[in-house]
Amino acid sequence: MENKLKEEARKLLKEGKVDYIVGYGKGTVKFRTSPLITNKEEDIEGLVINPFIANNLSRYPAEIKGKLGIVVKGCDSRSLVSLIQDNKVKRDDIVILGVPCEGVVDIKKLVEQIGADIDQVKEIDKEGDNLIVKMDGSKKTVLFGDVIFDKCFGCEYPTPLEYDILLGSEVSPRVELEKSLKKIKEFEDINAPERWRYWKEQFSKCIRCYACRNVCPACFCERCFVDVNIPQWITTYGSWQDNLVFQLIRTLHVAGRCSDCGECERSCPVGITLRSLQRKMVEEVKGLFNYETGVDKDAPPVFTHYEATDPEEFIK
Amino acid sequence: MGYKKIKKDQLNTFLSELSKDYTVVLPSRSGGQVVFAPWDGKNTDFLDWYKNTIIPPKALFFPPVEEMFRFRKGEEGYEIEELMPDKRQQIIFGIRPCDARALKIIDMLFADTYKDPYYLRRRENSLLVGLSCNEPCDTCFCASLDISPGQSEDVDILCTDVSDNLLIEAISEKGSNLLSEMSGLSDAGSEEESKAKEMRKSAKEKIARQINLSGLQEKMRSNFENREYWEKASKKCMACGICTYVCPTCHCFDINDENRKKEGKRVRSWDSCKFPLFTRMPMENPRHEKWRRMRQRYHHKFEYYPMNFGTIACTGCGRCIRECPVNVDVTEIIGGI
Amino acid sequence: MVESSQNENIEILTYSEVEEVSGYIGNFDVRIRKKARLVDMKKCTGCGTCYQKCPVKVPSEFDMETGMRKAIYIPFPQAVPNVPVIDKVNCRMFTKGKCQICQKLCQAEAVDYEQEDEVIEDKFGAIVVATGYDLFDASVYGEYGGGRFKDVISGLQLERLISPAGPTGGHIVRPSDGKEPKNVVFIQCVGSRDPEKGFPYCSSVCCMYTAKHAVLLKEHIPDVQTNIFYMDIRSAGKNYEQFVQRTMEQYGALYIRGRVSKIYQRGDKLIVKGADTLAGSQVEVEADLVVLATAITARHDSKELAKILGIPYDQFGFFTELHPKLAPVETVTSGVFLAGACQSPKDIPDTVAAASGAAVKVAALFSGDFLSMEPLVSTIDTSVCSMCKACIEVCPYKAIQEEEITLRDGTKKKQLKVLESVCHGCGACVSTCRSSCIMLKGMTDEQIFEELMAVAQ
Amino acid sequence: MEETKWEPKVVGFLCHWCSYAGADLTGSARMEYPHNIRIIRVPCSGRIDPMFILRALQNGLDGVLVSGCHPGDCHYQSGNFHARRKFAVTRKLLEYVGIEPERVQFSWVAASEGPKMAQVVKEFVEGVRKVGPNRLFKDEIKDGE
Repeated sequence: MENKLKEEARKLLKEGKVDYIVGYGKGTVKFRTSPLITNKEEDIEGLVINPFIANNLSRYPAEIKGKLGIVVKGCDSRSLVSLIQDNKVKRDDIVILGVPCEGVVDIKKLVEQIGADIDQVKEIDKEGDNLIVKMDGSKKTVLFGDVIFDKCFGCEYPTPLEYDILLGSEVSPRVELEKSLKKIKEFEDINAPERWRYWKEQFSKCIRCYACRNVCPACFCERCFVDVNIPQWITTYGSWQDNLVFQLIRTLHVAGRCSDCGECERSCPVGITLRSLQRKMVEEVKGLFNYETGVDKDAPPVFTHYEATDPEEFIK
Repeated sequence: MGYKKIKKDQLNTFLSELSKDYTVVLPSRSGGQVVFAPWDGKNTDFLDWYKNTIIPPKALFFPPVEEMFRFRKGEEGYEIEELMPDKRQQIIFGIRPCDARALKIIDMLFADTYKDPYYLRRRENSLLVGLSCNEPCDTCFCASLDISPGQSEDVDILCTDVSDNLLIEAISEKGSNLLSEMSGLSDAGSEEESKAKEMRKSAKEKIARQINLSGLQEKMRSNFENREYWEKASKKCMACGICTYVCPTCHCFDINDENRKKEGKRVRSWDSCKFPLFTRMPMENPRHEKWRRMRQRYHHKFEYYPMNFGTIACTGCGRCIRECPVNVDVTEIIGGI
Repeated sequence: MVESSQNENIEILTYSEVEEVSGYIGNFDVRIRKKARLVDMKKCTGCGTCYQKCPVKVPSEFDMETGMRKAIYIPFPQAVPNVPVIDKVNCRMFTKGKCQICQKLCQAEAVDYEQEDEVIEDKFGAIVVATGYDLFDASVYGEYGGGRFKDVISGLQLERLISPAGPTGGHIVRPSDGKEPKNVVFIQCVGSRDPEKGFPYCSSVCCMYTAKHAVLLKEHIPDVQTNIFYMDIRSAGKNYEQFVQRTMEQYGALYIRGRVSKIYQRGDKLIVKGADTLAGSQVEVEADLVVLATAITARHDSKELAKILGIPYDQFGFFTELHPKLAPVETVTSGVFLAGACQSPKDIPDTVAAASGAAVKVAALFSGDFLSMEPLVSTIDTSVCSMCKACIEVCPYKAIQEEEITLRDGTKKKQLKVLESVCHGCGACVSTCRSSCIMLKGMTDEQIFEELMAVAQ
Repeated sequence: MEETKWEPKVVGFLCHWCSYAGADLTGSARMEYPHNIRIIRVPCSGRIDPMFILRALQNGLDGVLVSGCHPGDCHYQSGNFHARRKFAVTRKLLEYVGIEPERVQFSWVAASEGPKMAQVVKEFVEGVRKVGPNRLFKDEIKDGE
C-alpha cells in the first residue's frame, strides 16, 4: 500500500495534477505519525501508511491553497465529503488517495495492554490480527482488535466512500456497534445529576487550548463563536461552566457534520472524553433524521434542510 | 552539608513531617492525568510511575485563570477588593530539574522591571523539592540546553531515587535550613553518593534527542525573513494552543474585565501566541498568518529571550513535542534553521 | 380586457406559463413559456373562418362543457387576443396526420403546425398574482347523484346557459333533453362549509349568485319555481340583504333551510329529498333541474406556482397574504402581490378592490427612487464569514446572494451579501451561522442577551 | 426553609407571529397563567440559538420555554421547520449531559391558541417546580447557601 501511495503521489506531483501531497510521514515521537505536506518529489519517500496513522488530514484542504492530493482513511473521507457539502472544499481541487483502514492503534490502550511505558518499546509489527510488541529483551503479543481506538469498533465505512485512487483492497466493516456504543450506553444509565457532575469534573480540567476545535475538520469558521466579544457569550478564560457551554455549543455546531474521527478526544492534552459527546450526536442525528455525515456528497447538509415529517413528539 | 537519605518506604513519615508547616503538593493521578495536587497524606507510590505532568508546574505560580481583583461601584466611587494569593507556605515535591529551571526563567520576567505580585508571592512562599530523572522520556532534550536530568541548582532540595533509598541533598540555604530541622533522615554513605552520580551520568546519556544551539541566534536572525522556511515548517500546525499551554516557560497572558451592572472583576488568564486573536487589540493581530505566529514563538524563545535576559526560554522538557496533535517538533524546526 | 390590450404600457401574454422567478423586488428575473398556439399572432386577422370550418367538435371548457367548441378555437367571442389556438390533443392534423382545412382556408397564412414554444426571459419590478380559482368537483356527493345525472349542474354551468353568448344563446334548457325547466332546485354549500367531504371554509359568493340565478331564471321563464336549500344566508355586503329579500318576495324564490339527503331520477324528473329544519319536516321536490353551488377551491396547481414565486399558501392551496388585516394584498415575498380568488374566495367587488390595491401598491413601489423597508434585516460581516453558505440554504426568501468584489490589490474575492429589500428579518440565518457573523438588526444576539440578563437578575 | 419560599423563574422565547400573539391573547382573554415566566420576543423560532437556552440556564434561570408557530404556519415559511431539527438534537444533548429535560420545553402555540399558551406555561412551570431550583451551573463552594 505504501509503495503504491508513493508511486501515485510522485505521479501526481510530476504530472502537475496537484500542487501538494498531504499524507502521513514518520513522526518524531515513538510510533506516532505526523502529517507530511509537501510539494517536492524528494519528500515523497517519507510517506508512510501503518496502523498508527491517527490524524484526520481532511482539515488541510480548507486551509492550503492549491490542488491537493490527500491521503484519507474511511472516517477522514467522510469529513472531506462533509466539507465538500459545506462549500469549503471543491471536489475538483483534490485528488483523494483512499486508504482502506482496519483500524488505528490507540497508543494509550496499547500501553495499558503491555503494562509498560511506550518509551520502552522498541518495535511494533502487525502480523495478521496481532501486534507483536518488542521491548528491551522481551516480546509481547496483543490482539490488534483490543488496542484500536473506540471509534474504529463501530466503523461502518472503513474503506473511503469517496476517492480517486484506492490504495488497497476494500476492507469489510468491523461493525462492533455495541462495543463502540458501550461507553455511551453505560453513561446514559447513570442518573442525571451524576452525569452532570461527570462533565463538570471533565471540564474543570479544560485549559482552553482549543485543540479540540482546531484539529476538527468541521470547525473551519474564520472566527469561532467563542471569539466573538460583542456579545461575549463565553469568557475567553475558562471556568468549568464556560468550558462546558463552549463544548456543548461546539458539539451542536458540528452535529451532522461530525464523522466521528475522534481527533478532538485524541488531541485533548488533559484527556477530556470529548468523543462521547460527538458520538452521541452522531447517533441522534442518524436516529432522528436518518442522516450520516459524509456518506453522500450530493445530500443537503442535515441542519440546513428539513422534512415536513421530521420528528416532533418532544414538542408540546 | 552532605547527602541525607531516607528509605523509600519511610517517605510517608518525611512528607507528614513536612505537612505540619507546609502544604505539600506532589504528583498525583486525577481524572486520568498526572497533576501536582495537595498530598492526600497516604500515597507515596508516585515514585513508581511519575515521569512528569502534562500541565507544567508554572500553573502553581501562574494559574491558568486568576482573579486579580473585584470592583464595585459604591456611593463614593469604586470599591476595590484585592485578591492576592494567601501567604500559605507550600512545598512542591517532585519537580523535575527542567521545570525548576523553567521557573528560574520565568522569574526573570516576572521579577524584572515589572514585579508581578501574584506570581512573586507564591514563589516566595514556596520551597521546591526536586526529583532527578533516572529514566528520561523519549521526547526529552534538556541535555542540549545545559540541564542535567539528574542534577539541579534551581531547587531548594534535590532528591534522587537510588533503588531502596531516596537520596536527599540541600541545594539552597532555605533547603538546608529545612533539612536540618527534619528528623528521620540519616546521613548517606559514599556508596549511595557514587550510585547517585552514576545514575545521573547514565540518565544524561540516555537522552538521545538533541537541539543544535551553536550560533543559533545568528542563524535565526538571518533566517527571519525566510518566509518559505517558516511556511513549510508551519504547514501542518493546527494553530491550537497546546504547545504554549504545556510549555513550562510560556507565560503570555490576557487580562479581561468582566462587568455586570455595577460590579465586576479583573481576570488574568493564559493566552497563546498561536491564536489568531492573540494581541488583537486595538485592531488586528500583526501576525495574522500561521507561519508568522509560529516564527514568533520560536524567535521569542530562542532569540528575543536570550537577548533580554541572557537565557533561552526552553528547557527541553519535550512536552510540546509529545502533546502536539500533529507532532510539530521544536528540535526539527530549530535544527532546520 | 380589450382596453387593457390596447394600452401601450400593458402587454398581455395569454396561453403562457411562468416557469421560473428569481431575483427580488424591483429586479425579478422571470422566465415565461409562451406556448405554441400554432397560429401566427402577427398574421392572423381574426376573421374566424378557420374555426367555422373546422370539422372537429369537442366540449367547450369555457362553457363548462355545456356546449361545444372546435379543435381550432377562441375560448369565447370576446377573448383577447382574438387569435385562435389549435388544440393539439383533438386536432385531426395531430391525431390522424391529415386535414389541414384551417391552413388551406386561412387567407392570411397564419396557421403553422410546426410552430414551437417561445421562451421569454425578462426583468420585472413586481408581480401580481391573480390566478383565480377552480371549482369543487361535486361528484364525491353520492346523495346528489355523484355526477350521474345530466340535469344536476353547477352554478357556473347555469351561468353559461343564461349567458346570451353561451351555448344556448341565453335560452335556459335542461342538458338532458333541451326542455325548459319549470321547477329548479338550488343546493348551497356543496363542498364548502363541509370539513367531512370538502372544505371547512365558506365560498363567500354562492349565496349571492344563487339569489341572482333565481332572479334571472324568473325573468327568463316567468312560470318557473325556484327552491333553494341553504344552511344560512350570508348576505353581508352593501345592498346584498335587500337583494336576497327581493328574490324571495318579488321573484318568489322558495328558501328552504336544510340539507338535501338524496336526489334520484323518476321519469324525466329529479326527485330531491331533504329536510326543512325551520318547519321541522321532510320535503320532497320534483325538479327539472338541480343547480349545485359548488365550492370555490384553489387552483389545482397553485402550490407549484407558490414554489416558483416563493410565497406561502394555506392548507387549502390559497396564497397567504402578508397580514390578514394590515397587509391583505402583499405577500411575504416583497414585490409579489395578490389579487382575487387565488388568495381566498372573493366576490367581484372584493376582487376589484384587491386588484386596485395591488395595482396601487405596484404603482407606489415604482414611483419612488428608493425603497423603504422594515429596518429588521440581516447584515453579514464578510471579514469573518467562512463562506459555508449555510445561510443561503435556510433563507426562505433567497435574500442572501454571492457576489464577487475586487480588493484594493486587484484580486477578486467572493463574498455574501444580504439583499436588504428581500430580507424579512426572520433571523433563521443568524442562528444557522455558526461563527455569528450574521447579525439581525434590531434583534441582535447582544440585544437578546441583554434581555436575558435582565430577566435573569 | 428556602425551599418553601422558592418560586421557579423561567424564561420564554416566543416567536412574534404565533406564540407571542398567543400569549397576548391569553392576557386579553383574561386567562391566567403562572407569573413565573418572563417572555422574550424573537421574530421567529428559527431565530433561537441553542446558545440562548444554555445561557439562560447558566445565568440561573430555572427553565427555558421555546415556542413557535405550528409546522406549516411559520410566518417566514420555514423557520420553525429548521428550528425543529435544531431543537431535537439540542434537547438530546442537554439531556445527555445531565440537564433535567423538564427544564427545557418546546411548544407550538398559534396566535389563536390563548388557552393552550396558558396550559403550556402552567404545565411547564409545574415541571420545573418538580425538579427544583437550577443549581446546575453553581460552583460547589458557593452551594453552601
